[in-house]
Amino acid sequence: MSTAAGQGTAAGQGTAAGREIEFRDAVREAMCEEMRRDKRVMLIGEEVAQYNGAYKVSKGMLEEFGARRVIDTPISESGFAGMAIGAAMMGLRPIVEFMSWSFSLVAADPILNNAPKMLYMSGGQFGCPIVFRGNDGAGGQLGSTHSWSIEGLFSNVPGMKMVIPSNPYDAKGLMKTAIRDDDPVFFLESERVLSMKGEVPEGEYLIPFGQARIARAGSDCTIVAFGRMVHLALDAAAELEKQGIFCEILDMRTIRPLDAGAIVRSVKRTGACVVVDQSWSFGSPGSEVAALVHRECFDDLDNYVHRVHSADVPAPYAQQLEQQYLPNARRICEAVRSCLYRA
Amino acid sequence: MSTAAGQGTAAGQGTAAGREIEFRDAVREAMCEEMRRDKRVMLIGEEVAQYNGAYKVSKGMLEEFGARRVIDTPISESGFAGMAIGAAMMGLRPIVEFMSWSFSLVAADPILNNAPKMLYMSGGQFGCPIVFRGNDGAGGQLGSTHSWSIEGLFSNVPGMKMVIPSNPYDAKGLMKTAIRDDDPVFFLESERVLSMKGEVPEGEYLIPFGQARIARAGSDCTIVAFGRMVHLALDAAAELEKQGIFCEILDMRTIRPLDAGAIVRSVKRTGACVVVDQSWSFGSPGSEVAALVHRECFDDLDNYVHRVHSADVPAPYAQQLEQQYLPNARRICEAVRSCLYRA
Amino acid sequence: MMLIREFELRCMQAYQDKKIGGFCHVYIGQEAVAVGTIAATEAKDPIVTAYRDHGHALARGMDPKHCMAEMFGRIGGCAKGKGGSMHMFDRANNLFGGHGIVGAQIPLGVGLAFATKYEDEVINGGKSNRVTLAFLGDGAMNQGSVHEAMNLAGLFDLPVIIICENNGYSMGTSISRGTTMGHKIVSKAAGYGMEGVEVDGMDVVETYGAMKQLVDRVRETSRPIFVDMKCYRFKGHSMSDPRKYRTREEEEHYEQGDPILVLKTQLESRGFTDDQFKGIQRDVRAEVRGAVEWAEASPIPPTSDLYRDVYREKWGPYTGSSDPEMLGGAEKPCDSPAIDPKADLL
Amino acid sequence: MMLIREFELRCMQAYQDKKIGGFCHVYIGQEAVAVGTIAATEAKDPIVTAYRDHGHALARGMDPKHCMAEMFGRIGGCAKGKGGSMHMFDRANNLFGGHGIVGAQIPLGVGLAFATKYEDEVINGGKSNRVTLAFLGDGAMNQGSVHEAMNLAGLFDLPVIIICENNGYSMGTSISRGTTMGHKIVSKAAGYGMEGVEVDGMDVVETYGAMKQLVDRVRETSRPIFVDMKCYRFKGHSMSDPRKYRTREEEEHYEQGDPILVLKTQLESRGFTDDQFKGIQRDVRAEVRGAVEWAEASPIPPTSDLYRDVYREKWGPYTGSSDPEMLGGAEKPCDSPAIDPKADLL
Ligand SMILES: Cc1ncc(C[n+]2csc(CCOP(=O)(O)OP(=O)(O)O)c2C)c(N)n1
Ligand SMILES: Cc1ncc(C[n+]2csc(CCOP(=O)(O)OP(=O)(O)O)c2C)c(N)n1
Ligand SMILES: [Mg+2]
Ligand SMILES: [Mg+2]
Repeated sequence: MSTAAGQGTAAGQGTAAGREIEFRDAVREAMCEEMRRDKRVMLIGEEVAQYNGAYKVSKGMLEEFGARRVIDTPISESGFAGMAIGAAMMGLRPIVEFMSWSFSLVAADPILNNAPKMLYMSGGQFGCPIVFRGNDGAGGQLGSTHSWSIEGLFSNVPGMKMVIPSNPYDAKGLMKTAIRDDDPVFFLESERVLSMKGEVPEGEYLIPFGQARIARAGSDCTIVAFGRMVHLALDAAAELEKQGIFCEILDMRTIRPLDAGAIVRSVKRTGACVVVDQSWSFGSPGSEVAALVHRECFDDLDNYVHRVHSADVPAPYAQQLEQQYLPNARRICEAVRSCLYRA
Repeated sequence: MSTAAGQGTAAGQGTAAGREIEFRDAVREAMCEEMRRDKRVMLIGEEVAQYNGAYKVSKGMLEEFGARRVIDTPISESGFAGMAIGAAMMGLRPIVEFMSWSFSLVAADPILNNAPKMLYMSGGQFGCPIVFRGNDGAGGQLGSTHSWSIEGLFSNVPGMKMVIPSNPYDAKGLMKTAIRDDDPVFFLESERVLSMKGEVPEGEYLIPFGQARIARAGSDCTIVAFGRMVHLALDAAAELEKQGIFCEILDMRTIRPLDAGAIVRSVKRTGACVVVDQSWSFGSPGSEVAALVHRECFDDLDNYVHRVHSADVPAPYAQQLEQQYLPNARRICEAVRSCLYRA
Repeated sequence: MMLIREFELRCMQAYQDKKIGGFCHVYIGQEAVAVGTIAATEAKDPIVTAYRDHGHALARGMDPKHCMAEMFGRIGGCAKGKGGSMHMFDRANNLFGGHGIVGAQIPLGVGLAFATKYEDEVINGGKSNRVTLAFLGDGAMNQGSVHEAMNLAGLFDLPVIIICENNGYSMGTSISRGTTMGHKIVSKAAGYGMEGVEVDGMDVVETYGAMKQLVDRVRETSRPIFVDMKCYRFKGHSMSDPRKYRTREEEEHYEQGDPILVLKTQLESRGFTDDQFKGIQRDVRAEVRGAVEWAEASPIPPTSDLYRDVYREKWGPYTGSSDPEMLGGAEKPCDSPAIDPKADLL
Repeated sequence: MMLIREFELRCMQAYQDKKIGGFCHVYIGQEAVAVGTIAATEAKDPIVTAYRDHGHALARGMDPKHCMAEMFGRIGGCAKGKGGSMHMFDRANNLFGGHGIVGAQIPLGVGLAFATKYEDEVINGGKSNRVTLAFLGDGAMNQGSVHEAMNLAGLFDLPVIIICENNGYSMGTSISRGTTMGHKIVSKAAGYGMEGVEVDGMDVVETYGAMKQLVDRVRETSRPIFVDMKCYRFKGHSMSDPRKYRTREEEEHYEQGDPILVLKTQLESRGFTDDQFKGIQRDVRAEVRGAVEWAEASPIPPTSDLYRDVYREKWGPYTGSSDPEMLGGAEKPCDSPAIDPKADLL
């Protein structure tokens, strides 16, 4: 496994200079830069063109690239995902927007049975350079059909890569890597961070897959976090610092490949580990991290890996129930203190 | 959690008396008994009626129950699964056969977004008493689209129960429980055990969910196994016994609910644990078991939980590659020896 | 219709006031569809629809209190605050939910019809003879599961009427941009051997008249029917839609055909007065204001409710279902009912 | 056609001998379809089909050696033994696979057509003008994704011909039992504004003639077309099917119309002799025997191959793609190609 480290200037942590843009702008910028660079890249999905995207991620792209490359579709996820996979087999490099990953279940067969397996089934003849992207995780009282943290379900499947950026800087660099990648990439954006601002250089940069970022250095406990959970972890760490507990936070950036080396190195130093994963607990990235740390840091731990997940129930609509349902900083603090026997 | 134990006379282990029937016959017997008992129960799926089922599980059922209750469908998994869910909301108790769970991906939305959430979303008004059943796991050189171990993917989702019987006796008792259950049940049959014979009483018996069966008692290492993997574990245990290693094998029977109590009690006794799960490793029932044992048996283990899974690649067609791909007794032996530092 | 209109206006206001969360799709402009179609059914006839569901819920007889409380996320909501705007369920009124995944309710609706037919043929030998209405939007016509379900309905001769509320737009996509044969979507039903009927859904009298005939026919023949119900939504797709994809002129054109005004005019020729109209207006205002107040007073669901209704039975960490306030203890869903093979369905 | 027939007979034998594993669906009886349709295309035209794919692979020019070796699970197989009978891929011949999930190949095929059109319009500005053929069975017509894809093809004016190989059965389900309007499935295409054509797929001359026209037309207009290709499969659905769902009389009726015999008769009127026929028969026998021998001699894939072709790039535990023997090093899939925005597609 490659070394961790990652970008020194963590976005969202306010270094002095530099341009600040929203997460959605960062994703768009990556797409636009790549579309300028490579005509094979195109964007397709519901409302991505004329409507500028349901969440305005693709705002203005129709204007720049025209209707041949920024393409509105009907509500036929299975049809247009499959169509884009066929186009990728031919050599195009489609970006497919799911308005929400919650709507990708109707397209589960093409995205799980075709895209990640085409190269293998064809004995290496037909690859599938495609990016599927969209909102992931609970938005805000959207109810149980619309609040999927799809990483809990889909990360089980080999043949694809899975990206879950936590901030604008990473979103741009990871999206550019995703578009250039020759394999299918599932790119998970959280509706709740789309409007978050952060420093993003105008120039070109790529962030490699499989390299976690140390979002905060610390010595007492490693917090492994994915996507938006990084921010909850940062809040919890700030709170814990007041109590003299110093957490190291790993922003994993990608779930497949998972930067196991970074996790192990950090846990070997801190001797404690909490994982924060917004998906349901059973058979999730969180359980994989726990199993990994258990295996690789067997003699380094003073306590078991504590896990913070969404409650093991369908997502409720009512605001107070939803807050109870989702991971939050308080629950992370509790987990860290319990893990350090300081509860 | 409830106590484990389970049926003393483990099927497939040849006690003297009793009728021996095939796994497929046991499933059919359970369905027929329940259909005789309750008119709301019906069977629907591709080729289940006139063709007697693609794997002859429903042989003769059309004859006994007629075309109103044993219903052939077109190849419209999403349509007929959704239809059956609607019927269940009305109060019917449909059994839906997927010719293979591999074909359930085209129906992922109804089975994951509707069935397990209907009760919750409706605030307790509309339940969904339905059984989805079919072949699960690699059949034999069926290639990567047809070889899903769907438990790796679907066990993440709350609101449903998941059953994975290893032998005819359990298949009958668990199927009857599944049909009477008021919640959606995913019932996973392995094509490779369908023809396996075992002792099955003619009379009525139910096997409760969430109670593992001790398929073999032992003192050195606990092997946690699901479905067909139990047989590979038994083979491995027989081999290991020759080397003086005595394994305890837990046949979990259900994945949701998972009999955590049985696992913990056994591991606390043996001090070692190997989990055998035919699905891909990442975020699977296997990782959940590892995380569970890590948490609950933190001070009881001399080594980490060793895991045996299918290789983290799409399923290959070629026979030798497929054998390499799947878990087998040799790999289980290696895992146990390694876990006991006797590799 | 006036109740729905008033209810939806108050929803928009409450949404702006952040009393309603999540997505909220109002029904303003399409009132004649829910009212005209559901009036043509009997109370026993099952209904299922999409996320734009307040109108159907009210037309089916749900108390506006429970509907509003659901959106406020209160325990008094029809789904105890667990469903929200998009998921209105009402067992007592045979409303099998609003559903958020586009198209998903059509297989469910076909399944309801399957169950009522099965009940008649297998369980009680009689003819309870129920007809199911399953609503979807024009954009939903492009979901594959809808087509699978139409084929099943045709194949099994199921007593279901699939009603496409064709308001011409799927979010910002006009039907001609998203749907082939958008000018004549009944042609899609023809591929399933299903009768297709076009109805003016802006005229409640015509809608009722046409639907009454169709419902009666389906009750008789048990053959599915597809209805292209022409209508228009006056507001945005959801609360955050600036409607840039259509012109103000187009909107004004349709606003002239406001179904409430159309009915008013029709009634006026039969002696209906402006005072009577204003009287109704006053009544519905009072009723909806009352609903808002009731909803606001309804308690927030207790934390323990998070873990209820996941499974019917008491099992694992789950404690079974709490009693929905709305159902007033009329039944305890957590009790596993004794099996009576002759039992009627819901 | 005779090559395919002979090839399939040897497959059945090899399957009985357990040299072929998994599922195996032979094409006997339908040869005229693959041959007649594919003959009407140019080599550059992409093709995609379902799991009953040996006929298409051979008609498209795949060497029978590689096709047989694939089924034997050998490294010399077209997919290096990773795909098997249901998954014949041949990049050099623009065959984009047989596909095992019913209906799944139709969105893919529409995507191939999308890409060729995009290539012409966006990438190279020219008109490479390729027409895609996407095959499916009559049973597959009931998969929703097929309908979504037809709508997309119609909406985007894609140069694709969707060919329904209507052999009357989906496993044991006759078309009338599974498909509404089974007697006239072109009516389904009409719902997508798509021209529908019925062709006798038991007559290779008619098939070729009709298809040539259609392919030329689509090349011109870039409008999708749907073909109801009437045919019959002489053998069971797969190798384990006793065919109890149809009568021997029915089978005999269709066997009289064996496409090979039909062509033979047609040719005889033009002077084709029995000796010539036997000569061809001898040739194909020798060729297929040679293919079997070659396949048997081809090595079993090395264990290391299990972990290859999972990802293109070298990453994690994966070592990239091995060189497919079949492609003879003509290209190295594991090399990430340098980006040339003007590059032609496959
Ligand atoms: C499978 C799926 N894809 C996308 C969405 C997002 N979405 C919600 S409503 C909608 C438009 C539906 O339009 P239509 O069916 O015409 O109904 P209307 O809103 O006009 O009532 C879309 C795209 C969804 N909920 N489900
Ligand atoms: C989604 C899905 N459901 C079920 C199957 C199992 N299955 C394989 S072939 C087949 C019948 C297909 O019939 P048809 O489309 O007419 O093709 P034919 O076999 O006649 O060539 C079925 C049900 C599958 N492979 N995929
Ligand atoms: Mg609409
Ligand atoms: Mg067929």
